[in-house]
Amino acid sequence: MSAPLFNALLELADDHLILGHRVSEWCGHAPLLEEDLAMPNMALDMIGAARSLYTYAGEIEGEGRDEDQLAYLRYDRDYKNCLLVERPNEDFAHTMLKQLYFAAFMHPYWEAALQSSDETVRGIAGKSVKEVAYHIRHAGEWVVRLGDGTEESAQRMQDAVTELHPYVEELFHMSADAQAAADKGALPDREAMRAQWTNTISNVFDQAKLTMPEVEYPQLGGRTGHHGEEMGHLLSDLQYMQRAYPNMSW
Amino acid sequence: MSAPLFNALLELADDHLILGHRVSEWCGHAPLLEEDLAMPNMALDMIGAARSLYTYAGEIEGEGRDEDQLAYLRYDRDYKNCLLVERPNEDFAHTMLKQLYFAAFMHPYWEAALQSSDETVRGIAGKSVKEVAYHIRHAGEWVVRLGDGTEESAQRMQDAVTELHPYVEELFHMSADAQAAADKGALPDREAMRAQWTNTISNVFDQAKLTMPEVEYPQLGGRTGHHGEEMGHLLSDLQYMQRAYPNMSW
Amino acid sequence: EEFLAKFQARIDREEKIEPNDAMPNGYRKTLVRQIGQHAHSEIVGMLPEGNWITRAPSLRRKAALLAKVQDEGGHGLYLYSAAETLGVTREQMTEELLSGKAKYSSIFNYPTPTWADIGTIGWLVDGAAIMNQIPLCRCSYGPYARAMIRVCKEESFHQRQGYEILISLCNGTEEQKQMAQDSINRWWWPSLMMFGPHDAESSHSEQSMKWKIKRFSNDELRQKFIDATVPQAEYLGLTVPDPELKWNPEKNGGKGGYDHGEIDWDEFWRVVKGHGKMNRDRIKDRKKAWDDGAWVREAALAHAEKRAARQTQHAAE
Amino acid sequence: EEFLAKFQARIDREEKIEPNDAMPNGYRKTLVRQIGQHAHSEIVGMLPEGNWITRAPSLRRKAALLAKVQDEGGHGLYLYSAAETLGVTREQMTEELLSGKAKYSSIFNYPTPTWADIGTIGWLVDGAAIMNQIPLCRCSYGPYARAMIRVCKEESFHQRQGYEILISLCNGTEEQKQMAQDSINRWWWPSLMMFGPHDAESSHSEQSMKWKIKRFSNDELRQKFIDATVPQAEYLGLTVPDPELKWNPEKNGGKGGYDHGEIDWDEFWRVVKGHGKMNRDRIKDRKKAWDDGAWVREAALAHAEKRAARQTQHAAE
Repeated sequence: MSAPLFNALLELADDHLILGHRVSEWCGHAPLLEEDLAMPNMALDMIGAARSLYTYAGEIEGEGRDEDQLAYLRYDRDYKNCLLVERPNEDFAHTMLKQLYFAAFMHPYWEAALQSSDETVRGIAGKSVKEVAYHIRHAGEWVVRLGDGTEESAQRMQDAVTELHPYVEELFHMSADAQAAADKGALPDREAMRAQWTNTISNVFDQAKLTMPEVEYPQLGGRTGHHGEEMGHLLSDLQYMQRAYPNMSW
Repeated sequence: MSAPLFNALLELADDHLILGHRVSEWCGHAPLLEEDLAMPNMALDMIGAARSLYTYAGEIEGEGRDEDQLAYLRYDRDYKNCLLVERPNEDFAHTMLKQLYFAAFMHPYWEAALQSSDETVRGIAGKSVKEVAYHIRHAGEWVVRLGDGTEESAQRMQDAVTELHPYVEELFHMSADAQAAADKGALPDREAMRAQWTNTISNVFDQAKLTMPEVEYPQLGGRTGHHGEEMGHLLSDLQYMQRAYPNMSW
Repeated sequence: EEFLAKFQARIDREEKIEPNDAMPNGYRKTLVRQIGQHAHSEIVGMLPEGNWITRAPSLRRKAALLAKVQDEGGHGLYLYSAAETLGVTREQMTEELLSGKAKYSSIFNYPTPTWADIGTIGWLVDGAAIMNQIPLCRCSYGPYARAMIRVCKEESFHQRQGYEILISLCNGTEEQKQMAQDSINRWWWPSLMMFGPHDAESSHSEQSMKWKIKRFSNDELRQKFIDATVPQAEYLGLTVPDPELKWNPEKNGGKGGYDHGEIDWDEFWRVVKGHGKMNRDRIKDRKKAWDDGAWVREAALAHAEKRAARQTQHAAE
Repeated sequence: EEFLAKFQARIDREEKIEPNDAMPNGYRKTLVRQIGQHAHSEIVGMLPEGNWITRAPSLRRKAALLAKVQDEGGHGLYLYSAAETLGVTREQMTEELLSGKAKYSSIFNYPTPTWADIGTIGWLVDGAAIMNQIPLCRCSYGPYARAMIRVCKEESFHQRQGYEILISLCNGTEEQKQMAQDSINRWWWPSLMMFGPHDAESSHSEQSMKWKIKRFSNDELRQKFIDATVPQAEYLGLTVPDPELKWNPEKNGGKGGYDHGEIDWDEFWRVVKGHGKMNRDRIKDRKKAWDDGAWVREAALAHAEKRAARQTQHAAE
């Protein structure tokens, strides 16, 4: 069991690290000061969850790797995050929609994880479920404002939907490791979140006057480390210190 | 003598590496296909000169460091390039002006270096002087086109002049190491290039209908490793492979 | 005349002046300028540290840095609100910042080339800020004083965090110690400049002291900062880059204090006038954020109007 | 009727058709489409490799990669020029690329996550391109044939360079070998897809063969590629990711050749239709370059007009 749970935890941890990284890129560059506070706040939640997940994954693995070794010292092809979270920020519409899509998935996921057979998972879920509810609220409000704002903002929001929607399916995708962890009751079944996700998003989209596109071919591959090209550049910044100054304490 | 010459060669090599890096960032993203050819061409010249200079610096140092160790395995504060070359590309106007400013300096510099007491320096100068003459021509023509093109292009060109002009003085600045190398006749005196530089630029500016600004406070510091913040991000990409996969041959 | 005297009497009694109170125009203007400048400093101050968020060397440090930069944004927000009580809007202030009319603390025009700078900024820059700001908690203008109480509490937490980063470096490898020493070499003098020109050269000081906007002179605060900081540097095993620095037992009325070398005032004025390494980049970054965000702010406004219109209509039906 | 027969007779005699010669509309259209698509492939092809220019692991490799990407731009330039001889402009072709109307080789919709991909692209992708292109050096349309001669010469240099990168990796550490193996795992099948659908499914093939625009069928070329490449993989010590790959001495009329597994045609069509990992990013990148460069192209035009006007005036004086 330990290898599948380790891998399934890495999937979750990488999602949080990479999305946290993307939101944090806005820090000091947000369109209004309130968002210069809200975005680091979401980033902090994401990084916080990533830390707990990496730490626990490291314990499960039992080879003495700590959160930083797991977060910083792997190669591009070893990261298991879904493709949605690594997409570049583009504009504020993309950023908020990405956050909403992810949070609308994680909220029912963490709620289900409150029933996990694994005590540590239950603990992480308990903390995260509240944070993610706020992300849905915050990002959802912006999607509504922008979708039903000016002509320009509506166009940008709809463009973001067109661009990001193909990455949604991967959220529900079960890797073999995720399946094994679900079979043991340690982590929830991702597929089971679909109804709630659709419900949350439809609700927001109704208010935002956005239409949900049909996706013929979803974009998959992140869970097996098949990332886009932007990922490598993200990693060269992320890993810089750990790579340039190996084996030091900070 | 060896330490000052080593350092003075690094100043030159770093200038070429970093400016080459900046031009190469355009590759595949140029405003027209002809420039998708011209910019890598200039980048190649710059990287080529950097390679010769690093290799020779490594020989002078005599500690077995090769071109790659010198190019890739130093920290931000150890790079000695002038600040001009590390400035972000911004737009095409900035990029061409930066190239022109640098080439207009290097052309008389390499010409003077043809008389160096050092045979290797003479060799590098002989090759570079021709390349740099082309850079002056190519970048100069663009500065003229943009300066005397549309209203928008003239404004962008003048903005580039305002932004980059404070970085020019450092080209003529003599570090103690550069001075020692000049005193021995190994490398030219940078200060001596001022008249020719001004002549080249005035010529271009006349045709481009640009005015040369007065600079009250020049920007210095690159020669002592005092770089701007963009430099660190440039290095995290530049060094990624050498840092992530140490001690390997490629 | 009489009004001014009465106002001064209130100040002298240590009464707080509140937004709706009558106040001399000069008092209002001084506060608007100072609070605005202070707010801008918090906002621009997000950039040099923000530069390291994506590259922080551990997740723990990354989280702490994110929280810190967020706090700075928060300080900006309280301070803009405090300034707004004096009848100026955040938009006006932002435009003055972007046009170069309003200033911000010059210290943020220095770059952060290394991770150690994140430690040093916390320790020295926030340390100097606290020295400047603690007296402001007793400032005569109520909203400013109250904002500063909250700010100071968070700043001292940041200062400890910064110092703790340096402790890690100084307990680390040779490269890490060098990184720390290099950082203090670059930040020491600019930190001392944060207290402003010598008292004799300081243009706004006297009236501000009288109005109890300011309570100590620049040189007094600078001396306090040096006396507090030098022992901390010693504890770290770092050298303060001032060869003239020397303990003088006579100083501070016999309690002792440090004599120090002269500040490079040419550099100080150069950076204040906009010619530091990062001045142009800082304003450009803020301007880009502001310009790129225009459509978002417009959309938020448009949406709020639509919503209000719908509610009115709904109520009328 | 008669014209078509005469034209076909010229083709059959292996005469080259030149720009000013009369030609059937279908011939012209086929060539415009094919040469345009080929030119676009060179231009879009700069992106996946360009992705590694700033991160190349040594200066020698960086220089070689720069030169290679530059060559690709050069190929694009000859090919656009060849297409222009058929009465279409580069601007028209570019707009068709950016609107999605014109295609480019699907292979460039795969990402380059690792440095090994730079080697693999040279070896497999350029290798497959050469297989496709060598017959084009004898294409019936003169300007295209001549452009291809130059292109093929450079491509085989690129192929050797790519293979050499993989030799370095395969002679290197365990990480490097894994990087190489992972790269061939990702690129093998897409490279086979570069030869297009099976002959039976290929819509344009028959007429193109008759007009000697095309000289071998997709499946013939694919087989040649496999037979040439598998031994190279073996020399590197890498495993071709096809469990059904097997030497068959009967194949190729008794000369022997490799049997291989079936290509995943669903994936092929998915990527062709725009749903590969990088399709949207590629077009977005090119569109950004084009849009951001509009002011430069306008300025160049405006300047040229000013200059021409000045010369006319000068001549008149």
